[in-house]
Amino acid sequence: MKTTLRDYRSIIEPVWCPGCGDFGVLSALEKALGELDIPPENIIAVSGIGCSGRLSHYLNTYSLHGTHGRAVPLALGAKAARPDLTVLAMGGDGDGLGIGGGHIAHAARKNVDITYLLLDNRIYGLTKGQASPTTPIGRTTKTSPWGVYEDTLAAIPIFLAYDVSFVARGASVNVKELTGIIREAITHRGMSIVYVLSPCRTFPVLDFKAAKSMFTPLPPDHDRTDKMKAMALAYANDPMYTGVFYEVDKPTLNDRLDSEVHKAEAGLGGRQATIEQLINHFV
Amino acid sequence: MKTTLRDYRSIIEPVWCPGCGDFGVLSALEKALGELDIPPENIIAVSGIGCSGRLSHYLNTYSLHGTHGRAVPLALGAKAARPDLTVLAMGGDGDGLGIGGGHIAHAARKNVDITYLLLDNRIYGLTKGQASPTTPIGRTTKTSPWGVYEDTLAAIPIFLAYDVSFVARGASVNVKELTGIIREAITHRGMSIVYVLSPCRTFPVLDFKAAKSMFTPLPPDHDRTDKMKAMALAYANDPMYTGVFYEVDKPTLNDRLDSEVHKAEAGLGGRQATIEQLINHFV
Amino acid sequence: EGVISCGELFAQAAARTEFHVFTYITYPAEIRGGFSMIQIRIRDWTIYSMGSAVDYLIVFNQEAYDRTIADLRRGGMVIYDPETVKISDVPEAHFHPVPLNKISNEAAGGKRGKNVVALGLLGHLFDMDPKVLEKLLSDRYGSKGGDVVESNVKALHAGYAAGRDSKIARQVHLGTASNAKATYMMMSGNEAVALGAIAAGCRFVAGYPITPATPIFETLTRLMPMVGGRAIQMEDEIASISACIGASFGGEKALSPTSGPGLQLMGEQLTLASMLELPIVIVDVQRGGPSTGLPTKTEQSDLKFAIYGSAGEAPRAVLAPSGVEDCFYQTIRAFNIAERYQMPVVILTDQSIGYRKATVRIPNLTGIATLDSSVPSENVVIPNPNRIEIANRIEPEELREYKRFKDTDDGVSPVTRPGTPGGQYVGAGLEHTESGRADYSPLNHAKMTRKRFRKLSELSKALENNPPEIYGPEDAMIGIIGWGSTEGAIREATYLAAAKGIAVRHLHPKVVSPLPVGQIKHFLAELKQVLVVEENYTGQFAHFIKGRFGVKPVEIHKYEGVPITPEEILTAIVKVARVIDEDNITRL
Amino acid sequence: EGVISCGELFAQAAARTEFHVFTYITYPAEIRGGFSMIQIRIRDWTIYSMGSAVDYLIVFNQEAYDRTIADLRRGGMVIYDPETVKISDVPEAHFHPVPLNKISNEAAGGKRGKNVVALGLLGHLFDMDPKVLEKLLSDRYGSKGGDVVESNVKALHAGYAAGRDSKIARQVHLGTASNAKATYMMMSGNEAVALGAIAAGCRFVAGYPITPATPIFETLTRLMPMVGGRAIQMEDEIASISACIGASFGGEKALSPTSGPGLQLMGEQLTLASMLELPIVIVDVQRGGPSTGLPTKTEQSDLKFAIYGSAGEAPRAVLAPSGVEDCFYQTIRAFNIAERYQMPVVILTDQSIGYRKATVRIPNLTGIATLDSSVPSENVVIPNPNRIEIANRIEPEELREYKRFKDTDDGVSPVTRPGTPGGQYVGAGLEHTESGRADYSPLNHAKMTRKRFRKLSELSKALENNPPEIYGPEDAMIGIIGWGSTEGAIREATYLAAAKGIAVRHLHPKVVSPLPVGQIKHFLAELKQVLVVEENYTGQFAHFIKGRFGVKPVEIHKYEGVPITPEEILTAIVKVARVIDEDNITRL
Ligand SMILES: Cc1ncc(C[n+]2csc(CCOP(=O)(O)OP(=O)(O)O)c2C)c(N)n1
Ligand SMILES: Cc1ncc(C[n+]2csc(CCOP(=O)(O)OP(=O)(O)O)c2C)c(N)n1
Ligand code: SF4
Ligand code: SF4
Ligand SMILES: [Mg+2]
Ligand SMILES: [Mg+2]
Repeated sequence: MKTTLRDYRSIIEPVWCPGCGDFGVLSALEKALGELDIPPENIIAVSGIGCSGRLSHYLNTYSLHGTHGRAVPLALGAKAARPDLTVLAMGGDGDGLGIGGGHIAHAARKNVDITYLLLDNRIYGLTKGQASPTTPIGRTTKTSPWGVYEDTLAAIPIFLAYDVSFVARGASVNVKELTGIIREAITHRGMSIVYVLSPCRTFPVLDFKAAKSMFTPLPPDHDRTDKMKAMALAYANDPMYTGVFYEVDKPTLNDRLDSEVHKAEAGLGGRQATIEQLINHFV
Repeated sequence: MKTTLRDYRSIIEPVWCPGCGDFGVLSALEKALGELDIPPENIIAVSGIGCSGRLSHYLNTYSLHGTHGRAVPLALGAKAARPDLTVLAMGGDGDGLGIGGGHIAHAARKNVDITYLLLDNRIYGLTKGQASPTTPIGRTTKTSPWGVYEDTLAAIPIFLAYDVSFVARGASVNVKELTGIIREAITHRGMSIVYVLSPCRTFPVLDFKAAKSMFTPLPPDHDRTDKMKAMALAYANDPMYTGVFYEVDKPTLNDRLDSEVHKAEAGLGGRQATIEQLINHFV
Repeated sequence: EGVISCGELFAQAAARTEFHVFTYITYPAEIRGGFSMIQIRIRDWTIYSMGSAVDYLIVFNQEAYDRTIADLRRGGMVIYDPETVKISDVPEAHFHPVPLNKISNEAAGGKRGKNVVALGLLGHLFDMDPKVLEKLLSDRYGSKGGDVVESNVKALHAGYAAGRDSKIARQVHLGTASNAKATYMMMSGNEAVALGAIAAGCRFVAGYPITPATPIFETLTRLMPMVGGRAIQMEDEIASISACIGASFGGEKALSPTSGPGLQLMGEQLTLASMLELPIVIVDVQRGGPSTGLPTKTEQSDLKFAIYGSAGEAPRAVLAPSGVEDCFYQTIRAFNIAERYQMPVVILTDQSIGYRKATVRIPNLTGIATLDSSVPSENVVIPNPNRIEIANRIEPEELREYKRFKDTDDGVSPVTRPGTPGGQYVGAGLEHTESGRADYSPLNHAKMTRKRFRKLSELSKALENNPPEIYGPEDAMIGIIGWGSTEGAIREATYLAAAKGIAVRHLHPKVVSPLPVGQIKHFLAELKQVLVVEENYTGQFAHFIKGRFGVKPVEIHKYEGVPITPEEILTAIVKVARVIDEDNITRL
Repeated sequence: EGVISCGELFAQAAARTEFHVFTYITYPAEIRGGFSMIQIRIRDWTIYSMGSAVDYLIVFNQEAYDRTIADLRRGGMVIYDPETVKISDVPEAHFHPVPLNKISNEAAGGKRGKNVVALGLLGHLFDMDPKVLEKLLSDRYGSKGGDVVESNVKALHAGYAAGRDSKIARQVHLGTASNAKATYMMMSGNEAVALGAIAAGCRFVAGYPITPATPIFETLTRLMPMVGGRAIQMEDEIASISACIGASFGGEKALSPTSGPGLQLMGEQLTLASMLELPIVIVDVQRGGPSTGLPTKTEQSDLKFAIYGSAGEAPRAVLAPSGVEDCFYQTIRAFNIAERYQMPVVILTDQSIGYRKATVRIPNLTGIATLDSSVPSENVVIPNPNRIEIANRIEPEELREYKRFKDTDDGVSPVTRPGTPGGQYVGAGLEHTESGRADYSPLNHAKMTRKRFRKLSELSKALENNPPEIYGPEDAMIGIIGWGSTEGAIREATYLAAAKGIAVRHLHPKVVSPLPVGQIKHFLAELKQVLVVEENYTGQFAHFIKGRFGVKPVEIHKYEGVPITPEEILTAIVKVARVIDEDNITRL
C-alpha cells in the first residue's frame, strides 16, 4: 500500500527553535521519501550530533543518532551490511565539515550508496553559537570574539575533488526544489551529498531574508558530467547556484564487495567455502 | 657562520631498505635547508608514523616523531607557539591522506606557515604492504588479496580545493628538481605542501624504472595563480607533471593571531592587560 | 526565557554587596524547550553547597513551576506571573502573583525586559540599594548603547514598584554596595579555570566546543589576545590536543578544555605526551554519560578513565577542584605539576561547578612569581598553589652530554627549548634511549618505564609535604572522603550532623591521582566507619580507597545528573551513626 | 632474511607429522635492520610455553648470532654460515659450519633459496621424511608455478645432502606423515581469531592495519569473500569501529581488530556501542606501550584501559585468550556474549600469541549450531565456547508494545532488525527512555544506568556456571593467578616446581571483566600465598585481585617486551616456598 507523508514522521515533537531552517529540510525529506514511496521500515537514518543531528529522531525510520562527526562511516557500515535498505546520513556543518570531514573522501572512494544531507547554518547551533568551518571570516561568534580569522571552507569544490558521485546544493527556504534534489539523490546509485543551506534563527549568521534571494537554480544547460564546469559554478557566490552540480556513474561499494565474493566463489567452483574448507587452509 | 650539509644530518643511521625512495627526499631536504642556510636549531621537524615518518630521526633538528596521522596539527601548534622557527611536517600517504586527511583542510584555512612533505609510495610500507588511499585500483596487496576496490584518491586536486596556499608535486627520483621545489616551499609564507612520489623498493607499487620516465616538469608558462588550470594539469596522469601547481599569497596563521592581539591591545590603550585588569572583568 | 540572566545579575549584585553567593544553573541541551532554573543562595559567610530546599521561587512558566515547586521549603515564597502560570495549592507557601510580562511590556515595551523586572522585584524583596543594580545594568549593557541601559533601568524600577505595590514583605537586608575596593569576583568554575590558566602563565589554548566545557574556551578566546596569548579553535579534539603538544614541544604552556567524549578522542595523544614527557593540561568538565549521554547534567563518572585512559602504561596526574574558587588554584597547580614533572595533567571538574557562579576572593597575585624558563631542575620546588612553578628548560652552557631523557634520581630530565643551539633532540612516541634514539631492547624498555613512573612516585612523595586538610573533630568515629564538586555538600552535611550531635570528619583530596596515601591512612586510622561520597554509579573513587587501603567504606552514589545534597548525605550519616550506636559506642 | 619462513615451514611440517609445535617469532619494526628470530619447540604431547633455553640454533647473520647465543642450552647445537657469521667460543656447544649461501647459490641459483636449504638441514637433523617437506613446498609454492617448486625442492635436497656431508648426528626422529586425516591445524593466534570470528557467524569486518594485529585483518580480507562476507579497509580506527556499529545496527555480527593506539581512537565509539546496546567485538592485540612504544614486542599493559577506557559508565566485557588455540574459542565466546548481552566485547590478546604459530586441534564444528537471528531472548542460553549464541532479534508478531530499551529482569531488551515493519526505533547516544526517546530526567538516567549494568551482573552470574578450571593439587599452599598469554609459562612453571617438590595450583580466568568472583574466592580460600603473574609494570591485574578480594599477592611483573619464562616464574615460586617453609609449614 502507498505510504502517506505521516508515515515518515515519528511521534517525537521537534525541539528546534521556532522557524529553524531545519524544519524545511525535514519536510522536504519526508516529501521526497513519500514520492519515492519507500516503506519507512526499509530506511536507516544515521545522524551526527548537532541541532541538525536531531533530524533522525523525527523520522519514523530505523534511526541511529550517533556521535559527533561519524554519521558517514556509521551509515557506510549499515549500507555495506544491508544492501537491501535505503541508508541516509545527516548532520551539520561542524559535524560533517569539521570533526567528520576526514571521512567523506574515503566514503567517496568506495562510492557507498548512501545519501548524505549536510545541513549548513554556518554556525555551531546546538552548542549555542561558536564558529564553524563555514562561518564567514571576520564574523564575531562566541569563540571568535575578535572575529573569525580562518578562511571559509569551500564545501562543494572539495566534494567534487573527492569525486563524490552525486553533488548537489539546496536551500531549506526552497522546500519544493529541495524535495526534488533529495529525491534525485536517493535515486542515484552511489554516494550522494545534498549540501543544504539551512539558516539558524537563534544565531543568524546566514540571514533568512538574504537566503530567500541569494539562490538561483543552476543554468538548465549545465552538464552534470563536466566536473571542471561544476567546480567553476560552485565557486560562484553571487548568485549562489542550487541544484545538481555533478553526477557520475560508478560501481557502488556493494557492487565492489559483491564482485569480491564472485571472484572468491569462482575459485571455489562457484560455491561459498564451508568452514571445513577454510580449516584446510591451515592444515 | 654558514651551515654545511652535514649540519642537517643526525648521527642516526637510516633503517630504510637499501634503495628506498625516501633517501632521495632526505637528501633533497638537507640540500634545500643548506641552500637556505637555516640553522638546524631553528628548525622543528614533525613527522607521522610510517617508514617516511622516520625522516625526522635523521635530521639534526628539534624533531618530534608523533603518532599516526597527526603531523599537521602537531606542527601547527609548534608554529603558532614559535613563529620564530621554521616548522616542517612530514609523513606518508597513509599517514597524511588516510588517517590524517581530515586535518589538512583546516590547517589550510588557517594558512599556518609550515611546509608539509607528503611522501607517497602508494602503499603502507612500515606495516609491510597494505593498500593505501593511493594504491591503484585492482592492485593486490596484503589487505586487498582480491584487488583494491576503492578508487584512487586525487591528492593535488583536493589540496587545491582546500586552497592550500602552495601546492607542488615532486619525485624522489629527481633529487635536484625536488631540492628546488622544497626550497621554494619553505620560502613561501603560509602553508605549503610538497607532494613527493617516493617509490618503495620492498613493495614496489610505484615502479622505479617507470618513475624515472613518468614525470615531466610543468609547462614553463604555467600560471601558478590559476587554480582551475592547476586543477586540470593535476588530473593529467601521462605525463604526470612535477613542479609548483599553485601559489597564492594570504595572511599566515601567525599574522592572523597577531592581528587579534593588536585588536585586543587597541582596546587597552595599546598595552597588554595585566591580570588585575582581567580580574576586573569578573567584579 | 531570561530566567538565568536575571539570576546571574542578582547574584552578581549581591556579590558586589560583599555577600557570598552560590548559584546552581541547569538548562536544557536543546536550544528551545526543556526548562531551566537558577537557584541562588546568599549568606554573609562562606557557602558550601546548594542545600536542597528553596526559599524563594520566581517562575516565568508552567514547566518551571511544576518541576520546582516540590523543592520549596515549608513556608517558602513563590512569585509567579498569573498570565503564564497556574499555581497548585501548597500548604504554608506564600504565593504572590506579579504580572511580569505585562509590567515588562509597559515599562520596557516588550517581554524581553521581564527578567530585569524580576531583578527589581528581588531588589525590593532583599532591600537592595537600587544604585547597585543600576550600576550593574549599565556595566552589563553599557556597550549596547544608552537607550538599552535606559529601558533596562526603567524595567528595574518597575520591578521595585511592583514589589512595593504587591505588598511583599521585605526579607533579609542585603544593604548597599561597599565603597571599599572589591574583594570578590563573581565567576563560574569554567571562568575560574580560564583565569587560573592565564595566572599560571599559560598563553596557548587550542580547543573545540563541547558542553559543558565550552565556556572555558570561549573565555580564553576573549582573554588570551589581551595578554598576548594565542587561542585557536581546531577542527576536533584530536587536533586540539595535538596543537597543544606541538606548542609544548616549542616551549609554551598549553591547555585544552573538553568533556568526556572529547577526552576519549584525546586519549592517544594524551598518551603521546606522557611518552614525550611534555607538560600539557587538559580540563575535563564532566557531564552525564556514557556517550553523548546528558550533556547539560553533572556527573563524576570520568575518574577511572582520566586515570587509566591510556593504552600501555603512561604516567599522568589527575586533579579535581572542589569548588568554583578551587578551580582557579588547582588549575595553577596543574600547570605547576605538569611543568615540574614533564607530564600531562588532567583537571576533572564537572557541569555543576563549571556553570555555577560563586564569589571568589580576589587572589593575592603578588604571591605568584612570574614565569622564568631558564632555571635547571635542581632549583625547581614542589608545586604550591600560591606560586607559579618553574619550567626546567636548560641553557646552552648546560648542554655538555645533554640527554633529553636522562634517567635521573627524580626521573625528571633536562629539556631544551627549540632554538637553543646544540640542544636538538628527537622526541619520539616510540620507546627510546635516554638520548632519544628508538630502541626496543628489553632492558632499555624496563629502564625507561621505571624512569617515567619514578616521576609519579616523586610527585606523590611531594604531595605528602602539603597534604589535604582534615576537617571536623579529632575524636569523630565517622569520616567522609569525597572528591571534586561534592565538597560543599559534604561539609554542610557534617555541620547538620554536628547539630544532631554526630561528630564527622571530612577529607577531600584535590589530587586524586596519585593519591596522598599517608594522609588518607592517617585519616582512616582513627575511624570506626568511613563513607565515600561520589556522583557516579559504580563507585569509582571507592574502588581506589578499598583497593589501596583495604577498608570497607559505606558507599554513597548519586547518579541522577544533579548534585548530591547535604540532606542526602546526612541521611546516610545518621544511618551509619545508628549502627555504630547499636554496637554501643557512646555517641560524642 | 628468510629465517622466519624457514622456521614456519619446518614447524608446519612437524605439525603434519602429528607432533605438537610451538613457535615464538620476533621481528624488527623496521623493514630492514634490527633482527628477527624464530624458536621452535616440538613435542609429542601438548606444549605450554617456549621455555627459556634453545637446543638448536640456525643463524644466518652475525646480529642474530650475537643476540641469541646466550640463550643456547649447555651442550646445544649451532649451525651457522661461516661466510656471514663469526662464532665466539662457547663451552660445551657443538658448532657446525654450513655454507648456506653457497649451497643455495649452487642449488637454487641465488641466496633466496637459503631458507629452504636450512629447511632440508633441519629435515636431516630430525630425520624427517623428505616427502613431507616436498609436499609442503608444493602446497606453498604451487601457485607460483612448477619451476619455483622445482628450484625449492632442489634447495631442499641440497640441504639434506649438506646435513649428511657435514656428518651432523641425527637427533629425535620426527618420522613420516601420518596417513590418517589431519587432526591439527598449524596457525598463529591472529589466524585463530580470524577463523573463530567466521565460525562464530561474523560476516563483517572493518579494520585498519596496525602491528601486531594486522594479520587478523589480512586473513579476514582473504577469507570473508569466500564465505560471502564483507571485509572493508577504512581510513582509520574511528571509521572502522563506526562501520562495525553501523553493521551491527543493521543486524550483522561485526568485528574490528586493532592494537593499543587504535583502541584508544576507538574509545568514543566503543562507549557509543554500550549506550546503543549493540553487540560488536573488538580485538586488541597488545604490544609494548605506551604510545607507539614497541610495536613488535609483547606486553599485557592494556588491561585497565580495555576495562575502564570509557568516559561515563558504559558496560562492556573483556576476554583474554590464553594461547593460540584458545584464541579460536574465546573469539566465538566473545561474539556469544556480545549478542547475548547486547554490549561490546573486547578481546585482549598480545603480540606473543598473535604471531606465535602452534598446532590447534581441528574443532568439532558439528557441536557449533548455526546462526539464527529470530529467537527471542528467553531462548538464549548462557554462552559456552562450543555453541554459537543466538541473537535475540524479534519478529513482527512480537512487536506489541515494543520498547527497544525495555527495562527487563536481565537488562537485555528486545531488538528489531531494520526492515522489520513496525519495529522502527531511535538508537541514540543521548540518554533515553525505554522506548528510545531522549530524556535527561534524574530518575530515568538512574533507571537506565542500572538497566545497562544489570546485564553485566547477569553475565558474571552466568560465568559462575562454567567457572575457569583450577589446575594443580588440591592441597597446595601456593597458588598462581594469571591472565592471557602467560598461561603456558605458568603451567610449565608449576610442573618444574612439582619436580622440586613444591605443590602449586593455577587459576587462569579467560573472562577478565567481569571476573568469576566465586571461583577466585574459592581458589584463594585454601592458599597460604597467592602469586599474580603478568607482563606489565604497574600490576594491573593484581590491582583487581587486591581491591576485590582483599589479599596481598606476591606480584610478578615482567615489562621487557618479551614473554615471561617458566624459569623466571619458578624462581619466584621457590622464594615464596622458602618463606612459607621458614614459617615452618612442612612442604608437600
Ligand atoms: C566529540 C565531541 N566533541 C564536541 C561535541 C559538542 N558538540 C555537539 S554538537 C557540536 C557542533 C554543532 O554544530 P553543527 O555540526 O554545525 O550542527 P548544528 O547544531 O549547527 O546543526 C559540537 C561541537 C560533541 N558532542 N562531541
Ligand atoms: C593509530 C594507529 N593506527 C595504525 C598504526 C599502524 N601504522 C603504522 S604506519 C602505518 C601506515 C604507513 O603507511 P604510510 O603512512 O603510507 O607510510 P609509509 O610507511 O608508506 O612511508 C600504519 C597503518 C599506528 N601506528 N597508529
Ligand atoms: S539554534 Fe539554530 S539551528 Fe539550532 S534549533 Fe535553534 S534555530 Fe535551529
Ligand atoms: S618498506 Fe618501502 S618505504 Fe619502507 S623503508 Fe623499505 S623501501 Fe622504504
Ligand atoms: Mg551548524
Ligand atoms: Mg606509504
